[in-house]
Amino acid sequence: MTINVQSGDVDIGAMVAAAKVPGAGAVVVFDGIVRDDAILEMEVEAYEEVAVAEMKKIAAVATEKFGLLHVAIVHRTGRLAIGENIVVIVVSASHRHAAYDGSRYIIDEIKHSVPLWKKELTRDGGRWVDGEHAHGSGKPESER
Amino acid sequence: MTINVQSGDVDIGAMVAAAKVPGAGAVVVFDGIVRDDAILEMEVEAYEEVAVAEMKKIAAVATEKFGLLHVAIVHRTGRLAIGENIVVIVVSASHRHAAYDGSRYIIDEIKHSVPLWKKELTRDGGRWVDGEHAHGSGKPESER
Amino acid sequence: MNVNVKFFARFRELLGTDIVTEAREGMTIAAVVSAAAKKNREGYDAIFDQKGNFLEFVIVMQNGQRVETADAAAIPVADGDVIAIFPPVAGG
Amino acid sequence: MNVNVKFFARFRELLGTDIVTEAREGMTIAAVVSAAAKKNREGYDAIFDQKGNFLEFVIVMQNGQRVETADAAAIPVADGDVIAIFPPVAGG
Repeated sequence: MTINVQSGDVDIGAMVAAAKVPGAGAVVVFDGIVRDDAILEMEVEAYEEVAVAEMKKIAAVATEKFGLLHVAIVHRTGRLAIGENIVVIVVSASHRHAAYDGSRYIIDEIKHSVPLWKKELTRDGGRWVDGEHAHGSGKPESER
Repeated sequence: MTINVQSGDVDIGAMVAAAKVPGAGAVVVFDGIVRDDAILEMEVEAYEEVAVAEMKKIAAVATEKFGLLHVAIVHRTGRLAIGENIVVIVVSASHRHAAYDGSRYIIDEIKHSVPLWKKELTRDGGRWVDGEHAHGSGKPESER
Repeated sequence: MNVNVKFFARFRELLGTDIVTEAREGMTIAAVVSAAAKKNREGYDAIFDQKGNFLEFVIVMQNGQRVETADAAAIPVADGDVIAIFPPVAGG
Repeated sequence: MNVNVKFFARFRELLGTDIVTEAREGMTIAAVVSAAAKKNREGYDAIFDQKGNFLEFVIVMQNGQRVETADAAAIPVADGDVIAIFPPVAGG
């Protein structure tokens, strides 16, 4: 299990190669990239220690829940140009259903509970991206 | 849209780069690899002209159905070692749900209707892999 | 007239492929395939039942288009046709 | 005793981050954050309502563990604590 928050880019080919562990029959890659929404660049901020710990937890739960054989997650921080990788998730499993389900679970959970924020930098300044899930109640995760 | 049946390997990194078209926010890669099921190698056979035509049809339907922005499919043929790529599908879309759904639709349809066969080569010879969906009725696809 | 019969996968192993056969006017797909398959008993039995009908799972294509196996005994071939015969697909 | 207050994203832009504050014995998380946020009106108003309670969407962590905002006014800080205050997450 490799979980990183980093400013540098990733080598997706190498991440796929690392996912080819014994028993693997399917590798699924999710690559979230900076979309050209009339922006100049994107800036990503992380509460790094907690983000890494939280992603490790998510990876462990996904491994258990879907029988994944390998999980690697890299989330970038800092300024990213349009088309650049923001988050790359590579999982493998014996069969494709587990790989797809596990991959999707991981990105959904990252968007839901990992302390990361994105700011779209535009000609007039910038706007912070709203999360998909408002943490409205302010309750700890275990009670939500 | 790039659809190939080929014996040579693919460059997944280059395929992901090609999927980063304007408007794309999510790239999903499915990589089906030779699983170590106590086999020596796998041999893949294709009815190539029909396989390519059928995959083009599947890609077009997926593009329409899920709003995909880019689809590339490469299916290998010939002898493949354990861990080698059998089929690589790379799609992009504005948002992740479309990318996952489109990717999964494509691999499901390939397994269902594209004339490709796999033979597992073992110490005692080999065995042809059963399809996931028996084309039991012998009816044309449109009537199934 | 000439018809090309392509067998794939297990059927190819037993019968070969790209078998160019001389077909008489009005010959059906089933008759052409039957003639091409008769050279090897095991190959023939992998494709046809004892009454000479296609086994249920066999897939038949004429020039890349799927043909219902039941219809294959009624549809005539034409010069230059490519007839493909294969077991259920298993790619991906 | 010293407590480190980390603001993130929009809150960081308004208030800075890694603010080491001198806390008195028995001071609550809410009181420490309030003191750190008071230096900038806009920053304070982004986090607290007019009664001085955390706004509903604000997330509070004590040493990397989520704390219910309602409890933050009752839980005392300890020397060396890291208190993180941030808006809803939006990564991925």
